[in-house]
Amino acid sequence: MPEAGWDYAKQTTNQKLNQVIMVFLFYFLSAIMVISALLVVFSKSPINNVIYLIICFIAMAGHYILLNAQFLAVVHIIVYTGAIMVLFLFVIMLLNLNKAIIPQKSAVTRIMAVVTGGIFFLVLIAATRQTFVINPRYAFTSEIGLVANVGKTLFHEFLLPFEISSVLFISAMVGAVMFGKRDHAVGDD
Amino acid sequence: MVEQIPNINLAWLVPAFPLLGFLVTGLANKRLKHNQAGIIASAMVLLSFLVSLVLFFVLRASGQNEATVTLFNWISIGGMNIPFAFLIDHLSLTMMLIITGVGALIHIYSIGYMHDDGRVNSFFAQMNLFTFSMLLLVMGANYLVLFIGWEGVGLCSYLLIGFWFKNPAYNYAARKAFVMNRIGDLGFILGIIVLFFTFKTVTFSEIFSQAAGFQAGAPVITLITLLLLVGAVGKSAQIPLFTWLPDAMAGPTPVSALIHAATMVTAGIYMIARSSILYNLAPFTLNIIIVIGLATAIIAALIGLKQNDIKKVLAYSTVSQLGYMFLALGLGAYSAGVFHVTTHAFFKALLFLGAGSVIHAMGGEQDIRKMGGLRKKMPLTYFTFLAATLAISGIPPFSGFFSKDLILSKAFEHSIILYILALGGALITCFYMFRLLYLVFFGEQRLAGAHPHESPKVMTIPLIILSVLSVFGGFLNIPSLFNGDSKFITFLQTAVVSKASEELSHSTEIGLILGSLLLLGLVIFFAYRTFVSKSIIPAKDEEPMPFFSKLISNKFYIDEMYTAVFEKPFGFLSDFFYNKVENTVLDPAVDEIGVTTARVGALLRKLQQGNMSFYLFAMVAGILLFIIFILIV
Amino acid sequence: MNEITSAIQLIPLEHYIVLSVTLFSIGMMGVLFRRNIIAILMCLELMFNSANLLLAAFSAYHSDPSGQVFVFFIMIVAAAEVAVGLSIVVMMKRNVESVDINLLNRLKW
Amino acid sequence: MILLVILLIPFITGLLLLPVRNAATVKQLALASSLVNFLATLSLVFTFPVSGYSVSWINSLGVNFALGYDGISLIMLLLTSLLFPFIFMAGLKREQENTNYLYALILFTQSALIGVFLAQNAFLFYIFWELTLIPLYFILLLWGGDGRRNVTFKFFIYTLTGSLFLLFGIIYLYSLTPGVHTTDFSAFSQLNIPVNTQVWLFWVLFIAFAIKMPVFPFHTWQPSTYTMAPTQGVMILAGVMTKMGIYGALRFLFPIIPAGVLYWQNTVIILSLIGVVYASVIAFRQTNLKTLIAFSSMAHISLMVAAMFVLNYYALQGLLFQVLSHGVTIIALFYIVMLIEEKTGTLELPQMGGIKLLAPNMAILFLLVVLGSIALPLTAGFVGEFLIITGLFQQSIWFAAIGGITMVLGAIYMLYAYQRVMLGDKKVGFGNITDLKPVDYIVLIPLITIILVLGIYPQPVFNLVEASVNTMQNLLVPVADVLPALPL
Amino acid sequence: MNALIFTTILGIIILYLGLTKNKKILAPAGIAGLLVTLFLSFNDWGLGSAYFHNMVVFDNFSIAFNISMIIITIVIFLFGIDYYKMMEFHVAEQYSLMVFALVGAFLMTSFSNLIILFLGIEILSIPLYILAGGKKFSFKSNEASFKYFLLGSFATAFFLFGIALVYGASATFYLPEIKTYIAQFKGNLPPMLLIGLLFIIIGVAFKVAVAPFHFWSPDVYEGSPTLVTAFMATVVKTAGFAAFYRLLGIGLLPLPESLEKALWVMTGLSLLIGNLVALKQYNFKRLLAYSSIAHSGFIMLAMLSQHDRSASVILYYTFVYSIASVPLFIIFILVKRASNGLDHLKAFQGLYKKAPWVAVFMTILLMSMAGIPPTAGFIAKYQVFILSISQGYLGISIFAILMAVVGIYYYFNVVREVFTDRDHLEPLVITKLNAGLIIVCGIAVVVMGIFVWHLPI
Repeated sequence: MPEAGWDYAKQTTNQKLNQVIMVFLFYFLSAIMVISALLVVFSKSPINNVIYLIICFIAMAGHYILLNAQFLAVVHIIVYTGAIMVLFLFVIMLLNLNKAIIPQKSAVTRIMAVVTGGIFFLVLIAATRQTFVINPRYAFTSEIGLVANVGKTLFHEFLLPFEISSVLFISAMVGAVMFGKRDHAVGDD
Repeated sequence: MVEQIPNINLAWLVPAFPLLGFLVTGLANKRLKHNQAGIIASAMVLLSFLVSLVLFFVLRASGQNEATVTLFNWISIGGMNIPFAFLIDHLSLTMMLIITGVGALIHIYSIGYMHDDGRVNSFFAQMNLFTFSMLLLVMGANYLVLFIGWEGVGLCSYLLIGFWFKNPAYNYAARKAFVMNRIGDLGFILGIIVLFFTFKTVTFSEIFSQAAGFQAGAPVITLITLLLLVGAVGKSAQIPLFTWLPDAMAGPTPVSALIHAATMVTAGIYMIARSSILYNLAPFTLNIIIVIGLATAIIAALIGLKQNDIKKVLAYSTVSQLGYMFLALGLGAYSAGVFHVTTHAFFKALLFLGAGSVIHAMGGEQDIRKMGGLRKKMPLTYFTFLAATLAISGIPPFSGFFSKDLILSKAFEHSIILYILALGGALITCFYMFRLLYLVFFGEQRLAGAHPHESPKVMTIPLIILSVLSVFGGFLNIPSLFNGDSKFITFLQTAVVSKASEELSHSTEIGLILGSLLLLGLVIFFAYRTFVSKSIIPAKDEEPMPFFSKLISNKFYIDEMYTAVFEKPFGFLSDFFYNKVENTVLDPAVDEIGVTTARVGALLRKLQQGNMSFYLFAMVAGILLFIIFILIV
Repeated sequence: MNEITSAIQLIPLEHYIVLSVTLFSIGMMGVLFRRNIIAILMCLELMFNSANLLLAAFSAYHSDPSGQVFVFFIMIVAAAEVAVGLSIVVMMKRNVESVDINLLNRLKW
Repeated sequence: MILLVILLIPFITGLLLLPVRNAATVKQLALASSLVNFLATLSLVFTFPVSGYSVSWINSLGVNFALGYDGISLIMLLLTSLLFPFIFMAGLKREQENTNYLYALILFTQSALIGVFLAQNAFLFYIFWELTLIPLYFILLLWGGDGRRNVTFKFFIYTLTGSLFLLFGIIYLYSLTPGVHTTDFSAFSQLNIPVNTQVWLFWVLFIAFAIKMPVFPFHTWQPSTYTMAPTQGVMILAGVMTKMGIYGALRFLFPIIPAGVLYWQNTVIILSLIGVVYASVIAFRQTNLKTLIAFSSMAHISLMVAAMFVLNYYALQGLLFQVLSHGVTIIALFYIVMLIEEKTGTLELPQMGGIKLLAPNMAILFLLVVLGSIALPLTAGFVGEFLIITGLFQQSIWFAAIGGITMVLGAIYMLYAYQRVMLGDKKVGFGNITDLKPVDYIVLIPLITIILVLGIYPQPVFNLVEASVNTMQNLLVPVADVLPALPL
Repeated sequence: MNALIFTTILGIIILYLGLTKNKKILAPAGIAGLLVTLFLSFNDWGLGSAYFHNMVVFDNFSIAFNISMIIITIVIFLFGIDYYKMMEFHVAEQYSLMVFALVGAFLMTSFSNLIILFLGIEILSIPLYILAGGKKFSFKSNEASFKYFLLGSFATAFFLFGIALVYGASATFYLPEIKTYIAQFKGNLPPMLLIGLLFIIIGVAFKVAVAPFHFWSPDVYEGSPTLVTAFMATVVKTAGFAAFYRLLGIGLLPLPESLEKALWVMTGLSLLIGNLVALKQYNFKRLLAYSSIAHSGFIMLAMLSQHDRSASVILYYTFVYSIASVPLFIIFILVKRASNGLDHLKAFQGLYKKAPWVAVFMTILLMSMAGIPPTAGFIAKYQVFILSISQGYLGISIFAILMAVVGIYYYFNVVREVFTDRDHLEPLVITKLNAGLIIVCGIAVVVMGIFVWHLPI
């Protein structure tokens, strides 16, 4: 209910200021995200890619904070920036990929990729533009993103997924170990 | 049938004897020694003849005109009741007597004639089978039983024409005969079916009694008669289905005598005479028969002028005579037709047997240009042959005179033009018959190294009997002109309903006879001058000839025409269907469905490029299309 | 705190949707664009995160924490996937000495 | 119960034969079982009618294991059980590879064929229908002649394609049945299907039968398949399988979609008649004896199809009679073809000739069979074709005339073939050809006897099917007045 | 639920057993554990219990599918005894990964919340990414693994975006609630929701290899170790369709018309591409891959023809299909070994001479795949057609029937190879266990075709 939000915003000056800050922050973060995301795509060096992606993710963490999802913001930073991207870096270094610049795809393919992305973007925007009024399901509260709240939901309602995701991890781990280990070749089938 | 005639049930014996003969000679093929098969076969036919005679007298004694002998129900479904039954009446008795009588003589003759042949037993088996079929044909009490015999004789004719099966040309002739007959048979069977649906029965007596309810010229009757006529044309070798008969001379000579002169080819005449009541109702068909008959008579006679094979001459003369019989039928004088059948059976069988005797004597030579002077060497054969020639030429008082004159006078009654044409044909007949006689028996012997000799008794005795019949056969029916009472015609009158016609006055008749006799005499004289006095021997085949002669000696190119119009296109059509339609359209079309499917498969397979970026693109494209799809739909 | 956070409602939801879609499209474009497997994996992460952002935004607008929990799970799964993916890359690199995606074309047709 | 016995005897014998290694034992056992089966089937004739046998099978799909028969089935059953002993005898004194498998497969085919003719449930019918194909496919594939790999495959796929359409039809009919759905024929025949539906449903159902019989443009699998098939396989194919198509059409089309039949009647008749002429004309120039007979068989079958669609009393009687007669004749023909191939080592007509000089008895028997095939009176073929042409005539004189052309054309190509094989002078290299062996007489004499006896005294066959024919011909009458409403 | 928990534990146990370096006990242990799972599943039959705030629902539907998958897994494990004999390393890992994948499959059959579906798919997929690369030194295996991984992740991204969009609209992840939410629009859905649903459907469709999202499957089937291919072709497919049916049949149907049409398009494309391309396949595994795409089309047909029997038909279909596929893979491996690693269809040539009974059973199995009576495969297709025709989808049914003909063509193409002579015959080594498997499955295929069962699920 954005209109309601705007009406609400008109009431106090303090909130008007907040609004300006919010909007500024939103656009600022968004711009960083989009630009860094584009750089991830277009910059050739893998290391640079990783760095731009980290920038992008940090900006995204900012968005999470804007969205009252403090817990997510923290987890996001930890998981992505702290773990995943480091993993990427490790692999890049391990495999010495930074030196071996891989030739880009042919121009036609690249143009096609851009065009396809563009069309996809336009179609999705077109489809979601004429969207409908979303009725919030619950009364507005800013507390939902708090650790306590999220934790309660996680360990109450989402206990099963939480538990079961351990299976996911263990299989991923088994896989990583299996692939990572060096052993000698064996016969086919 | 009012009451059962005692002993008439013996009728089944008539076909049974030849059948028995067929089975014995056929199955015991290997065990029978030289003449045994011939003797058995002849005996069987002779027995049939005797039984027929007995039947003749039995029927006579009973005072009734006809009797039906039912053996069993052949087909009996729904409204269709077709018993396997025999009809014994004057017409069938006449035919039975001819078939068994002449047949017996020819069988006996064959004992001598086929003496040296290795497969004599098969020969007699087939001859007996023929006799059996022919008897079924004439005795059948309904069209379907008639049809059994009809096809049966066709089969035997096929077998016997191709008796010397090593020769491909003979086989071809045999097949040609069978196929042409089959074409006729198709018309015949269709005619029977139309009959069945018109009258709900195929039994003669029932049909004829119902036929009274139809107007003359009723379309359905015309249709029926036309279809039956097709059958008759095929079997009796009329235009346009006559070319098989001359070729049929490939068979042994007794076969030609029995099947292709005396009996089988007259089946068509028998059938039309049998259906006389129907034909009387169809004037249109009768006119067609006249045209066919007359045309056949003249064209065949013309062709006969230039034939050099002794049997071919006789064959064309047979065709020609059959044309006369057709003419008689067309004129509504069915009895006259049957009478000519009878006399023709005598003299034509005699001619063929005589020719056989000659061929036998000449060691298989059939070309009359190489014969000559046989009169001295084979006097008996000569005299019998002469008798037959006089008979066929219509010289009184030989049998041919009476029957042919009857037909000519009927033609005269109908129209003067018919008469003139028919008489013309008769004169030609006379000419080529005497040409044959002169060339074979007069002059000098032309074939070096041949030692002609008279045939053995077993062959000559039938010749003598037949020549007696040929000479005196005509007295069966002495017309009122000669103070006779037309016994034969009267006898048949109970079974065959001829069209009523005004009798010619005796003076006119005498005038006609005298005129024709005069012309015949001239022709004979002319023939004598040409072939005996001047000893002109017909040219060799290669020598150039004037157009008309060439046309005639090439049989009007009718065979060639058939080859060009039917055989070649048929072969072409067959090839076309097989090579072009079947193998380039239909079959590939089916395969093409499969191939196209596979081709599309191969095309789709190309999508699976193995390239990751392509897969990714494809997925995105798919998703995009589906988004657009669901947004639009 | 409450004031700041409640101001979230000042930014229309559409903006978040558009942002997410943009990110998603960029990520997708990247996947199509790059040949380097590592880079492609990064672009995939971008796509996942755009979904995360969208979920978080919806979660906030609905004031429903389950959306955020879902994001949490997505992160878990993403981490696991990256681990597996990178280990596959490492294994492949050992075999073919390259991380070029265009080399993956032996299985086809 | 006896129906179940008839159905199972071949199947069980087949199973028992599988481990038997001794070829002679296998052949004797198979022959014995087929004779027993024939006697059992014959007993049906005298105890007609026997109540059917029915147990429910797949309830959820409305499928019952229902066996039963009427006059039409009975004719087909008789034909099947009559021909199989001869099919087995054809291999009696001959060397064959893996005899036990071959004979087991033949017995399985027989069982499935009997199943087709006994089934009273469309699903069951379909199962058996397909089951006939599987063993036969392997018979052709493993024991066939040159080029069998592709030819059999085409045959297999082609016929299966048709069958799948039939399956579609069955399911469609099933979905139309009221209440608890079922696939019983009895339920199908009580359906009141809208005429417009019947019009398209006709082809869905008919295509399977059209391919099996085969009707004109769907025949292209046939000549090549016949040509390369082993003798016993082609005997099954030509002798019984084609009749299966006819039986199926009678069972499915006329009782269930009579209006559809009426609508397409003339189309199918014309197609069949085209087939008659087409096949006959093609047969004339064939140089391979087997291919020639294949085309001849197609011509005869086409005539029977035409008769079927005329569907009047005489045509039906003729059709059913011809089913028997054609089955017996074609088997005898193929047996002789096998003999000729054995003796001369070829089937190419130009390489043959003069065999009559060396094997006169074979020539005579061949001629007799040929005569049966070209419908000479006093052979069974004549009675059948006469009635068929009579029936065709009732529809139109042109149909009768074209149908009758088989008689002429048949005479042309069959006699031509006979002459080229048997007559003429003997060819070099044919020196050691011998005449028939006793076993050949055992096969051929009874077959020829049947041909002749049926030709001379056909009445028992007529009486047997009388009732069914009457039922059948009345099927179309009630719907005849519905049709003028359609744009014909 | 107990089965789920026990299976998880079983995976870990197998992992630990791997430390003993005794490969022989792995498969028996796994099979024993799976039998226990089977028993536990049977115990839950008819209870229809939901757990964890209705996150998962173990109703008869899911239990039936679970049982079917457990049975297939047991068969595959039995096959594994011979298959893994040559492999020295990571055997325990592979067994346990399969068990873990099975856990994911269980989740997919029983989800009621999209997060479980998501996790289920991931838990199923990640072990498979790894298993596909099981032959570490085979480039093909690497490639298969990576292709599967990358395309799978890519599809997951869309799937997640779809979930996000749907969540945005309905503010819930619970399937029943989403259904209620959608129902209020009466078929006139806003575009965003439509796209969300479409993305979710595409995510699942990708897993079951429905065209045009099938591109991974032929390559992955070919490159993966054969045992894994068998697992993918059977258990994964079954799980995928169970999830699909739960999503659509139980959850969302009737869908808005546009989405349903999109699904029909996918069905048609699957039938077309799967069958037609299979015509041109000479590698047996690829052939089966394409044919499995085609089978997906048939199952989609059953699914979209809404009927209270659809679930049962899908279960029957997938089970019958699986039980016929596994022995085919076994035979393929045996033949491939005998002909020095040739995986062209020609490898089958002369099989009927080498081992006639194998040829016979292979024929029966292929007949079942092709849908020819009296095998179960026929009944399965028959039931599918009954559904689609009785629901009035005549056009697509005819099309499917035509495609079934094509299917018969390529399956019998293999049969034809089996019964074709070969110049030199290599000996075919078959262990008793494998022989037993082939025979049992072959007989099962026929028996199931005669004694047709039908579960009220």
